[in-house]
Amino acid sequence: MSVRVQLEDFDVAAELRALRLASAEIGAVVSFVGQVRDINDGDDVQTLTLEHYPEMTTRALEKITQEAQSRWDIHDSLIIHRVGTLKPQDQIVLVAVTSQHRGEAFKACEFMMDYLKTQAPFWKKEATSQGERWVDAKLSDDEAQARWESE
Amino acid sequence: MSVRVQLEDFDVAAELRALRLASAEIGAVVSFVGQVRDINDGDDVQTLTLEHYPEMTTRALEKITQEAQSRWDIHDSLIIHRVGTLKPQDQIVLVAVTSQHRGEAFKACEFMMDYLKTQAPFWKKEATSQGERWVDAKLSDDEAQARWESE
Amino acid sequence: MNIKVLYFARIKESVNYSTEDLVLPTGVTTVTALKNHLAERGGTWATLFDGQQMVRAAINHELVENMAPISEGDEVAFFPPVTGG
Amino acid sequence: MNIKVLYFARIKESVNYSTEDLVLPTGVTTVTALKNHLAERGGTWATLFDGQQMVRAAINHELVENMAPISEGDEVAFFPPVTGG
Repeated sequence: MSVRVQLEDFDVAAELRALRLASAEIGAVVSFVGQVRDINDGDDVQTLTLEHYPEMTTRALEKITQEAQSRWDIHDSLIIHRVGTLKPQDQIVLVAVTSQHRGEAFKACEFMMDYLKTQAPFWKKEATSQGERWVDAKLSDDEAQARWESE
Repeated sequence: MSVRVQLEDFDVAAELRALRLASAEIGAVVSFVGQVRDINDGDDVQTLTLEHYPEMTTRALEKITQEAQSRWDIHDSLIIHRVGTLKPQDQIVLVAVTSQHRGEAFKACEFMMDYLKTQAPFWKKEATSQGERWVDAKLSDDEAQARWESE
Repeated sequence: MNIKVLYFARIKESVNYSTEDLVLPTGVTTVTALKNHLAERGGTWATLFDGQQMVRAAINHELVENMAPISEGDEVAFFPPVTGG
Repeated sequence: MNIKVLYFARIKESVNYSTEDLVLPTGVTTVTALKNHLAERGGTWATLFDGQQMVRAAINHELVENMAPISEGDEVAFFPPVTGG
């Protein structure tokens, strides 16, 4: 159940392999990798800079992890989120969950992403050909999170 | 939109990387990796042998892929399924989906796994310390597939 | 009507072979009728195809229901519920 | 009451600094009261904290609602809705 916030890129293969091989009880590994898109709201994105609130970030990600663990029978989970300046097609985030059976891992992984999007203190600033701008939060992310509240 | 059935293991990292780097429009990569568990129905599993119906398998997996593509706005998908004799902690299956936004990729990936479990002609035979036995289909897999019928 | 029949997994082991060519009598034109026709062989065949066991069928590589019609030259496959993934 | 206030992202850029130590007047004991207190500075502060903009708050590294109470020594952070992932 670990969370990491880092400037460096991450190695999805090594992470998934370590999670998977941790136990022969694990039947399912579900993962999400987010990458920087080159277009947002119609403009070309040259770089994306992620700011965060370090003392709060780790705590928020750990809370999300604990909540997922309390809701589903999962074996382990991992969140890696990058900060600093990224460019299109760089990896931003990895969320991976292992479980005996696939249903739990799928749900927990999507839950963790939906909560991360609305609860973890990260902010994106884009440099486009039109200049720099902060990325606006999306209503669809609030809606995605709200789905889990009634479960 | 490719499907592969093979004896050999697969390299998750290389597959995910190729899918992700195919386009800078891709924001999300959701993947499922299945691994052989060492216990099933209370007995220790020594090896797991997968039989299939080759002429039908590829067709079934392609149909599942097309159905996912028609339901969600996804960029690409990949199914790799192994056959032959595997041992605990070997990888069995990879399903990966890329899309602009995460919701579509999560749904399509889980849909593809649920359909694969009930529609693709693979059969598992376990060798345990109690002898060999064919694995029984699980009602929970039928139920997982049925959820999508009403959507 | 001439067809080819394939058996897989547990069913293949029960009948001891994986494929046979069959000439169907008039009237055997659906999956159900073919199952009944095979059950008439008795023994293992009766046990497999008397409707008590879950036997799935495919015609020409497509999963089909029991009512599905069989045509000249079809490849009909019988197998247990699938367990991949 | 002495507290520390932190600003992030768009809000940090608007106010031109990232942190300040504040001595709160009696009666300023909730997030809403603190926002109103900051809005009284006028200009950018009024624009940010008059309730028209979505400003989220955390106390001691936990997301909180506007009604949340503030205590001596708290670290209060203000920031726009988050956009990670």
